[in-house]
Amino acid sequence: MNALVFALVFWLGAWALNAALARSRWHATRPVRIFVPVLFGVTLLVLWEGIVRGLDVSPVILPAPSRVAQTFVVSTDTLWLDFRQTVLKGALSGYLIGCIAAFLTAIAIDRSSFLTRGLLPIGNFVAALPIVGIAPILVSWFGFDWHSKAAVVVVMVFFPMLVNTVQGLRETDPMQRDLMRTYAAGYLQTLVKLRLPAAMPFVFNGLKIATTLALIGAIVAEYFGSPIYGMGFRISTGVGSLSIDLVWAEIAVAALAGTVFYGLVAWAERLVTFWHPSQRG
Amino acid sequence: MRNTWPVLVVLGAIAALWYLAVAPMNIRGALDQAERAGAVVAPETPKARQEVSVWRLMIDNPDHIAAGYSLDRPRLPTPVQVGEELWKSTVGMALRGRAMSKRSLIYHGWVTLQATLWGFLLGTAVGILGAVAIVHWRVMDMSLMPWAIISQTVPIVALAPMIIVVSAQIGIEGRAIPKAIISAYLCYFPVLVGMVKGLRAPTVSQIDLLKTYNASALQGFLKLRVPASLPYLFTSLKVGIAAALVGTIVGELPTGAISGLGARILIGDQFGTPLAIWAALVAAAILAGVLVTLLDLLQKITLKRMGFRQ
Amino acid sequence: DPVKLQLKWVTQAQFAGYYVAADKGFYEEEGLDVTILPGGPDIAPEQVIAGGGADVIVDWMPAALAARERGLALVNIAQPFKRSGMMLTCWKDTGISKPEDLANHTLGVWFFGNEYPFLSWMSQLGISTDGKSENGVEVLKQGFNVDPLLQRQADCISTMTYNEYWQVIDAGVSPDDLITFKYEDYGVATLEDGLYVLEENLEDPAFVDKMVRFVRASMKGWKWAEENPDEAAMIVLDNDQTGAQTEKHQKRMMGEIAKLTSGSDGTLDPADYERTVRILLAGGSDPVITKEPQGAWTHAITDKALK
Amino acid sequence: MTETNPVISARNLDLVFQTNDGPVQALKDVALDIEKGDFVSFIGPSGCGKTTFLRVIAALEHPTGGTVTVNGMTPDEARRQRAYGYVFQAAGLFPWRTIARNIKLPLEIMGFSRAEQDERVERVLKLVDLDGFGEKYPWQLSGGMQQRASIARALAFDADILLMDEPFGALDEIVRDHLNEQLLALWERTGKTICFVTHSIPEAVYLSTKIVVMSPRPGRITDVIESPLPKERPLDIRDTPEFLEIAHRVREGLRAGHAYDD
Amino acid sequence: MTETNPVISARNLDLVFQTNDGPVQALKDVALDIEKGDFVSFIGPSGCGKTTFLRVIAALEHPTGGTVTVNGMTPDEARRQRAYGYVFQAAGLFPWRTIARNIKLPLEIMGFSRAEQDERVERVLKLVDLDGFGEKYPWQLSGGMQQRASIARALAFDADILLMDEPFGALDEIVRDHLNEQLLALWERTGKTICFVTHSIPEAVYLSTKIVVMSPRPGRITDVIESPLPKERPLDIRDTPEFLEIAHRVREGLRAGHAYDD
Ligand SMILES: Nc1ncnc2c1ncn2[C@@H]1O[C@H](COP(=O)(O)OP(=O)(O)OP(=O)(O)O)[C@@H](O)[C@H]1O
Ligand SMILES: Nc1ncnc2c1ncn2[C@@H]1O[C@H](COP(=O)(O)OP(=O)(O)OP(=O)(O)O)[C@@H](O)[C@H]1O
Ligand SMILES: [Mg+2]
Ligand SMILES: [Mg+2]
Repeated sequence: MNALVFALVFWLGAWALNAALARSRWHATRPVRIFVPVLFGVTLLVLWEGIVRGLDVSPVILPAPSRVAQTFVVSTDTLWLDFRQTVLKGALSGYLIGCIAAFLTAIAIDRSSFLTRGLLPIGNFVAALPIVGIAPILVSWFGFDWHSKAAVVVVMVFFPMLVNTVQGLRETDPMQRDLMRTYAAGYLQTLVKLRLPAAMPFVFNGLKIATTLALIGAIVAEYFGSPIYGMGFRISTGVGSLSIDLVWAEIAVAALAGTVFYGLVAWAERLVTFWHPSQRG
Repeated sequence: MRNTWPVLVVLGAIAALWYLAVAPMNIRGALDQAERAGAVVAPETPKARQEVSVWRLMIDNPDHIAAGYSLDRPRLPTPVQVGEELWKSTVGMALRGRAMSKRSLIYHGWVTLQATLWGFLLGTAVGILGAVAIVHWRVMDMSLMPWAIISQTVPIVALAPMIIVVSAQIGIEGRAIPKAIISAYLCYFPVLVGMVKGLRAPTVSQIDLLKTYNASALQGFLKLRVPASLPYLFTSLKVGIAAALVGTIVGELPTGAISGLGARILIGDQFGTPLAIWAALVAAAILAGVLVTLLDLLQKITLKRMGFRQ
Repeated sequence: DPVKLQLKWVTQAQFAGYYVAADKGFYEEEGLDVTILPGGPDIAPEQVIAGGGADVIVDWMPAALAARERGLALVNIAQPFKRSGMMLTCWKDTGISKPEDLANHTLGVWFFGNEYPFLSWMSQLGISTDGKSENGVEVLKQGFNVDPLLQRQADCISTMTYNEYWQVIDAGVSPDDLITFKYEDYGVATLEDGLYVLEENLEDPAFVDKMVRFVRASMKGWKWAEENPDEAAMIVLDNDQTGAQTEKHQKRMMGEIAKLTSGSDGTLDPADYERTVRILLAGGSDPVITKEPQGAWTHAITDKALK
Repeated sequence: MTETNPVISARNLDLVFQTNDGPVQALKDVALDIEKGDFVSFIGPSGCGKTTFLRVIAALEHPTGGTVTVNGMTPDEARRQRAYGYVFQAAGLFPWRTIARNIKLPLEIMGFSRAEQDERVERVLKLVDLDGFGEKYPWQLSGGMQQRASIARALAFDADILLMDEPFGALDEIVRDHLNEQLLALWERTGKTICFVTHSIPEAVYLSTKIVVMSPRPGRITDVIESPLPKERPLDIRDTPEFLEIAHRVREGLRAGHAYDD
Repeated sequence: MTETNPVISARNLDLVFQTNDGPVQALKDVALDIEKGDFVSFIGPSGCGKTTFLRVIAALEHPTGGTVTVNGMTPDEARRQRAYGYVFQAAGLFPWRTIARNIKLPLEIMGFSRAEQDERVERVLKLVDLDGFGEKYPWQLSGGMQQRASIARALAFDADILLMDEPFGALDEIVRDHLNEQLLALWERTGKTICFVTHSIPEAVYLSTKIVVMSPRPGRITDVIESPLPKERPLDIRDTPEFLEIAHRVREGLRAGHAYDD
């Protein structure tokens, strides 16, 4: 019980501190902007630890974060192996192939307004579909190794990326296009100098959506068959063998990888679309 | 409706490609079948055929290509096969008065739909409340927003079994609620992001205008922020319901195996009946299409009645 | 009295006894209100019972003992399955004719608790599972179907005598093209579907009494199912919520299951238990369990139930 | 113009914004009295603090030095008494409300009765020549009509003071002339005190009884010109020598203050 | 103004847009000759077709009737020969390019050499008083500076004809005056032919050698006023009687065409 009380007190204290910081005049400074969410995350962990200890929750149901951390440290080898298999091989390669293919397709169909008009509604529709469902089919097509995982990721990221890119390519305002016409600029020149840069905010929007899809896709696909390593493999078998702490360690890796991945894309976005009002803030 | 014609053409092209792809995808299966039936194929043994590309096989055994279009367990079924299976398990069942039998996709679609709708309601509620909190309190904005993004990087599939166990421990029976929770987990995020954008849509001068009227915070919220956010809300609701459906199906994949479209996909995989998987996939697609279209309609009507220009 | 039974897998004839007992009113006769919870690929019955989601679970002994070593005190109270139905099914044309030939091939294995017998078998054979080599096999985590074999992504896959093997046959493969290795035949069979409860619950006489009645009714169901396999299969089919099971398949499965349950009255044979433990302890570098389990089974329930 | 008690009175007004690039002095040492019934125009280069001054009067910004009183109260008190109507550069009508309901917005917030609301909407719509357009949505109206609707909205709750920040900036010259005429007529009819920001010299001269010329960075008043023009002003007045003379003086004032660095 | 061969010549020009609500006649029976070195202003109520006319000259729209020639060619041919620079109402700079690279844009497209590009950017930046701002991004500049940059961009490739569509519409009067002066100086220095759309009567009169007054729906030319003002025009010229007289004539022309229905 003590642990729970401590956690609650910690939570209240941290929240009060955060509230005070947010109201203070330093709220816009960089350290505070980083500190506040971090403290919030720490609070969540403390609360979790407090609940598990205070209420004596069985570790096969919900292990305490401290225990997960221990497992994490002990099994870094396994985690790294799985990370390489699922994130680097499955998710990342699928992500790259899918996004590049969608990007090129978008540019290719963009020349024909007929194709664009035909593909865009379909792309929008497919982007709204529960594509994860095709995982078993692709696993049976492409085998057990990471290729099938990459294939699932390719299909999952393709349509959101396609739709966003096509939208972006149409996003130039008529005045800018007219300007290029008065220069008698060719198709390629207009594409490179006007439409691609103008499309970048949309492209990055697609890239960001795709990051989370990529991880989900790669992990779910491993549920339908995999070699005997990989994050999805470890998670699904971990539940079976009651190594729930290892499962949580994998979840932590996934969340970490996802966050870093997303962060990288967001960082690239800042670099590339520095000129966009949303980035100038 | 100027898009109808191009869409039809593109759909036609996709169907044609699909048909073409069936031949190479199924040639091995067709040859195995033919060999067992006693026909002579080249190369003769399955093991030898493993070493040969599908194109080679198609060239060497042109007579057997057609068989690939009517396999029982095709790697890639034809659209017609999928359509037939879908028809059989939906309308066919309904015609025999067994629309809600366990063998009917209508029943499984209904199960999935229920969980999706509950998840959607829950996710929307959480998303909207979160957005209101974020817009009104800076602490919330600073501490919650980054975690909302991080929450979406957690592989929800991994949590699914645990959510079931934990909810069982709290005394929640059945799979419906855990599925709804998973579905809400994916659904709340787009709603949250859209609503934050929407609630912040009013311009400074609109907010100032209300200040000159000495309007209270509540009045400002109801008369300005809420109506201004509606177009954003609907847009994100459409994304949200699609995400909710994905969540339900993901929730049904590893944890269900009982009922629902996700379970059908899983069972279809387990028993090696690809047609069942495809039919369930198409049913899920139709469900998604219907849900999004309904919301789209609702959006059009509401915004029109509210006077937003189309 | 309410009883919640968590199955290890989806509704199928493998669990016919329980469905028969429920359908034929055997549970009712004992004053029990039994809810049967089907399992699924990612439902761990051990976790469900730990979370209080079930009173009793159907589990394989390796998984149960592993859980016990992880601190979840499961106790076997009855063992309706006498024999193991697990086997490895291989293509003959891969040149495999005896277990030693498995080396340098790709094998599909189920995980989720089912891998333990396989791992100890391999370690007995001295074959490593780290990848294809002179002295090692490549292991795939097999999905839930037999496609890996049919599409030759694997040379061998795990099958149950009552289920997956027939899927292979149903796919048009002639039994002559296949070679099978039954775990039972190689002395590496571990005990399959048994009934397990939490140790702490057995201190409660009311619970024990409930279990006694439950086991009695369940075994009655099993015996009925053995005698009336076709009808039992239909009962199972009626209870299948997925609507994916077929009559033909379930009837055949019931026939095979009957072979496994016949010869057991529900009482655990300590010799079988000893063998299972021995196999598991011999799990090579990464044994399933590291020490002899204590108190992992009891005859207390079956003794009362079957008198 | 017989009162001696100024409606708005600013003394030594200072306002410094703290920005990321350091402090920006938007207003410096501004002193001004506005009498009841005055039509005061503020003119000056972009960024000189015209908007800021209006916002200070409306209590939307708080001065960092000096004092302002509105009807003898602080701006905040005056705001709470709903002493003024504010008209922004863009019409700023809510697109989801009809014109009538847009005009009702302040009335709802201030708690007028249903009947009173309807009655007032009716009245102000007539005042700005928009009767019959109450049920239209903003986007169904031209820019000029929208701007008139936003003036009607500011008039609806009978504030004594009207603060208008470049209300006609986005309109073309002909429409603008027309609205200027109407605004003058309205001012005469209602006797309100009007503070009016504009960039157009002719507009300022044509409308005002008093023209305040401001200089940029830090925003300061460089000239206050009392107009000798009669209250009755046909559009043609703009071609008279008096008019041109005032316009010239305003332009000179502006030019002087304009450190050319835009 | 001694040439007799018009640079731009329109005969019986008709342009009908097909819209969802039926056809809109944007231009009807427009005839106009523009000589080399002319500074022609187009003025008229909103929607009268000024922009459309400029776009026809630039081959961005195609007339549905009549003919236009630019330097004796069709507009399309002239476009391909890069005969004109177009300055839009908004500056329309690409936000991802610095000012210098924005100005380089047409030069890159037209295939000028690296050295030539740099040299020209240097020169036009000076011409519009922006030297030293080349490395800034558009959003780091004020509206007036952006507008000057966009003029620099149009000047960079030395087209003979400059088409300007309300280039100063969004700026305040002082900045506008200043840019007007600079534009006049530039026109004098370079001898370009300029077509200039504006809503401001004083601006039109101040700048032009020829003022084209248009009436709306269908867009038609109602008056073409040759300005008797000298080429040398200090800003004060706007207070002279000649100036006022032309302004008056323009206003009357506008008023006549303005069916008051806003
Ligand atoms: N909220 C603010 N924070 C920081 N600086 C501000 C703020 N509001 C205005 N300023 C600065 O104060 C100065 C005066 O601005 P203000 O808007 O009053 O000018 P203005 O005369 O209305 O200009 P314009 O004619 O362009 O509307 C400007 O330099 C502006 O950049
Ligand atoms: N692409 C188009 N499609 C249909 N109608 C158009 C199009 N462009 C312009 N119009 C119509 O043609 C008429 C003339 O438009 P134009 O833009 O030339 O007017 P303008 O004189 O430039 O007006 P403003 O002063 O507002 O810029 C208007 O009625 C307009 O609605
Ligand atoms: Mg201002
Ligand atoms: Mg125009």
